[in-house]
Amino acid sequence: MSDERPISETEKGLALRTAEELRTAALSAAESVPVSLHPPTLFDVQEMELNFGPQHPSTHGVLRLVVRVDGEKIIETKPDIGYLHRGTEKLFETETYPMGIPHTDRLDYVAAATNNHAYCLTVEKLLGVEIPRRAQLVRVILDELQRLSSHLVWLGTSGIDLGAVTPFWYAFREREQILDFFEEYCGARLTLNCMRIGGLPFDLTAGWIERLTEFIDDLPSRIDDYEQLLTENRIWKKRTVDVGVISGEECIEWGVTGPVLRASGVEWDLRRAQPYECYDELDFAIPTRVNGDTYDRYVVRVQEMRQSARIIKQCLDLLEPGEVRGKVPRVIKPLAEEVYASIESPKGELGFYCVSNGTNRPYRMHVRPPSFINLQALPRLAKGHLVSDLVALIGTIDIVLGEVDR
Amino acid sequence: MADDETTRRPDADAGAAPPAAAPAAGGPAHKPPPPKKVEATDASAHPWVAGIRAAFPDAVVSAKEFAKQVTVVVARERIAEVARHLKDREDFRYCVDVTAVDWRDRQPRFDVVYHFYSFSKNDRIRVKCAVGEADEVPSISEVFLAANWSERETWDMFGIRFAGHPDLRRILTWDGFNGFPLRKDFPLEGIDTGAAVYPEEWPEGGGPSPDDPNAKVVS
Amino acid sequence: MALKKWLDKLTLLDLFDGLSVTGRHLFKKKVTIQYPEQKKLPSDRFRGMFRLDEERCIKCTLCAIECPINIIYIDWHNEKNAQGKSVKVLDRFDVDLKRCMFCQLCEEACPTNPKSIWLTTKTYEMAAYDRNESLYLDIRKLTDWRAAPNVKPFTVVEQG
Amino acid sequence: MKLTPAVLTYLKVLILVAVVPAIVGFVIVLAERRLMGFMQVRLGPNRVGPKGLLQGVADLVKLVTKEDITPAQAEKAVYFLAPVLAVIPSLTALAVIPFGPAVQIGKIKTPLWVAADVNIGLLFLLAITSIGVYGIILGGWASNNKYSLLGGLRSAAQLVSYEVPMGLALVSVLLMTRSLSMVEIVERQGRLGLWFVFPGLLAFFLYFVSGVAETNRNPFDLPEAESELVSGFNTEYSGVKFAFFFLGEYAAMIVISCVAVTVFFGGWLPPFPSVAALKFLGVIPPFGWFLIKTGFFLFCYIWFRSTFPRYRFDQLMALGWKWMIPIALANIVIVALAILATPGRSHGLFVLSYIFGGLFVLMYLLAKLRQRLTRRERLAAAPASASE
Repeated sequence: MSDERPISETEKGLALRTAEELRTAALSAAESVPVSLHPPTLFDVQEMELNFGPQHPSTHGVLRLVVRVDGEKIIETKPDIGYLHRGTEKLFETETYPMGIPHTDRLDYVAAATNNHAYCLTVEKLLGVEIPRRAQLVRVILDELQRLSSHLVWLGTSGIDLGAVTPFWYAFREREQILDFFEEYCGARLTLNCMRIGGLPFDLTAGWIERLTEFIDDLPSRIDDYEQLLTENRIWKKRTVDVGVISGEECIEWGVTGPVLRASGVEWDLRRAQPYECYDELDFAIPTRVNGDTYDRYVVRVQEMRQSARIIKQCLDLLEPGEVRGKVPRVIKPLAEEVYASIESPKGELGFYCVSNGTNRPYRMHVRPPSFINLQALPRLAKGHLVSDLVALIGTIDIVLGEVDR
Repeated sequence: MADDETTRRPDADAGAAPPAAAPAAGGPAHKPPPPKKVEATDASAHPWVAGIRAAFPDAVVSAKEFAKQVTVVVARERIAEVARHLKDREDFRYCVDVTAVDWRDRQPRFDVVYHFYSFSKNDRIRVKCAVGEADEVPSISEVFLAANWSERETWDMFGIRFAGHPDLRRILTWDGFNGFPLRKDFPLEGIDTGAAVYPEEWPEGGGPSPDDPNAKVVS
Repeated sequence: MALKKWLDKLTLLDLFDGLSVTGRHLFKKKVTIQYPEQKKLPSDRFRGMFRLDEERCIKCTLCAIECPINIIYIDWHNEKNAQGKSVKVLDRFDVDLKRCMFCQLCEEACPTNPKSIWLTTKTYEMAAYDRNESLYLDIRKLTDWRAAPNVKPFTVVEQG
Repeated sequence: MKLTPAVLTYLKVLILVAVVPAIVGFVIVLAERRLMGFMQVRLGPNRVGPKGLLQGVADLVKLVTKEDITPAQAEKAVYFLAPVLAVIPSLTALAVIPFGPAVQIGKIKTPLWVAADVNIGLLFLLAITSIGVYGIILGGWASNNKYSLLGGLRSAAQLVSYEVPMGLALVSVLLMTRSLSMVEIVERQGRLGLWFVFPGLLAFFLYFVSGVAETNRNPFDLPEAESELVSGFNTEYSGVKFAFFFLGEYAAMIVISCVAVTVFFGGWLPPFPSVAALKFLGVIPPFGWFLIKTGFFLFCYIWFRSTFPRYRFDQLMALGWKWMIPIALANIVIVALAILATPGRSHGLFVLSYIFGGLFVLMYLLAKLRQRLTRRERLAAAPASASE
């Protein structure tokens, strides 16, 4: 805990430096990682090409990695993606604006609410509409619940990747409860379709707030349980500390966002940097760590879960009766303009770039998926580690292939 | 973007803004905007745009601002230099995204769209360039490592070549796929690559027989 | 500091801590549901199997228009009823459930009150052996919800 | 037929070969799945038979009736031989385990509860269990699968390096008993009135950790490592051959637990055999005590599996060579000194017990206290955290 000190502006790696310096720094950092972080073996083993996935239990979907290994040491990793490509961006173009929302559920399918939110926010920005305050607060609550559930899935699965099977069950126990809240609110557990352009489809049901308050009050003790299983565990530390170290500057150069960036010491969170909805009124901390290894990413995510619980509590206190759906025309025909809006999804910056041509369908709707961009850094992270670490690293950047392949 | 409504210069249009290359870019030349409606304004005098113009006098084609987002249309040949300028001089260090828009009937046909983010300004800039079907765009993956996959995706989906890209292969579709799915002339229901057999089209237990002229080898 | 670290290390404190968590959970109440015997009651808003009320339906086809994946097929014709008035009669009202993503946009689009097509039937057991037969709902299957035991008629959910 | 010692031995072998697989199938597999389920706030398999008791049978039927696939490029003969090699040594090793004391039948006193009371029991055990690794290596190699090969390689390195600390840990016990016979080891513990776990606390710890590593169980289950190597050496195996690997692994677990009980926990003896107040514990027959103790260690296996993450390959080797072996050597020296430095050659063992036990308890309490204090500090220092 001693290294959780406040980070100054310069340490954030945000000091002005030239592009050339940054790029060379990032590239040389990537180069300077020795091919082997481990001492050479006695025998000169021939290289072998290992096909990792797409049907591999810890690639979190259908990621395929072509890994060149020397014994177990990774020399090169080549991600091969696209097994789950469904042409979502093409689908958006053929449908009216409201009809696009269910498709966003299927991008990052463990965090559907944040996808809905980013999509609606983009279209609202294009239309220039404000949504009612109650809708804003409920959206924030849904976002943070979704962040909790996404991080819980991450915690469980990355635990299993490293051989700790039990945290998975505990994490999923809590996640099921969160999904129950979603089910009660919008009728679905996973593919929520829980936001509409201009607000929300429904108001909260009676008793939802009380039950959620009870759950959120109980949550920190549950998180303590996971932490007791993992945080201090020597095997967990051995598997994660100094595995896949990446600096904040490198993260920025690779376009990596989200908890990975924050674990590398850059205190950048869109909820704070460019507050949307009512995040600017809320009091929450942005957990950061400085080492940028797998363990720090774990700590940052666990701390983020605690902060999410805090945000939800504040929102529940602020909640007042009122409208949940703003004044939006039934047929949405924005100006022939273009707009980009992004939110902090559990994985990083999730953005939608929408080009309208004045009709009721988007002319072009592009998704800026955090998983896709973050996955780019995997070969850099995996270089020089062992096959076992590759599993930890895939887990730690927290990809969802539905979002990578779209 | 960093400036809010009041500090914006809506009609400080000093430079000769050439006509927008894109139908969306610039928007129709409206009169002073009505109070409530959000309209695009010309942003040629925006400091970032002015900075680009100062560095590369022939690069900026047009600039506009909509919903507090600055869009600069630059010449295709200059895009890598502009990106480097933005990163070096303006501190846009984080390349958010690279994508493209297909304006089917326009010449040149495509817009390649870049988003950059500056941590110190806490703001984004959108840079666009118009690209014809046969043109090559200078790759910015030399400037931003992050643009590597995004450019590959743009090549995969639109067939826009990026000159100087280290590894310009298809990324979401498979190698050897024929066609560029996000072009407007690519059918929504896809093309028959022979890779899948749909039950609606083939009888139960059927599928193309070996001597069927429609049968194709899975690529 | 170093001494304390060694103390923790040598006594395997972290490992015992972990063991105590699992050991504690050994005796905790189990949270799983034994499915075929016990069933989870879905919430009031749960989006499940489709139902249609043919009498309420005004054949406006808004649901088919709003469906993002076009799985609702409606045909109708005009007919004179007993009073000699021209009324619309459904020829076909099919929902291709095997492609449905249960987004509820059709229910939202329905202009009648109460809704003529709704998903809040609390039905989630839709597994079938033949997808073309069982998961393709024609008007007969859509409307015989009164006979189905666990299907609720349309209700307005209380809002808090 | 007369119950000559030879016939008796045949009978005992028959029981060991027939009964142990049954125990594995019925009890341990079910217990593992149920207990892991309980620890993971779920019920585990409870459908086959009353309370899921027949799950083992169902598993067996499934494995036997499953199609037995041999990969086309596999080395057929070795591929077939590997599961056999994996299971035979584990079952053989059970021959020297004394499950109970010698019994008076007629005039002769016969070691009824041990199949072969050889005077080099411990040596035999170490020798025979290390053959088990061949099954895994050959299976991994013969499958012609890169993941299996990696699993086999890991297994080779792991099993070879953990044989050493295991052997060294047992050597320190040999110093205490001055005999290699398993029966004699237990009887000496009875005569001393002291289980060897107390003077050999360190040795026991080393032995059990190496034992877990030897049997490829969590946290040392690297050769299998579902999430990394997709079951490693047995990826390509199915049906009966897989069942043999399965059986081999669980039989090895039983052997390790049995040896731990015999060598460190007084075998069939009740706790504290010398304390008069605990004489009533004798109501449970010796074999009962043996089962209870073995069951406890098997439970520990399951407990570890559901709690710990998995080590990495190089860390595992580092642990073995940099920590376990030096500590084991030091432990031998300590035990030898304790025996030599005190008169009577057994008094030192008691002294050692007090030192080890006292030190460990004291240190644990201190560490626990420190943890409590720092946790309170952490909570006090972090008002921003929502955990208050």
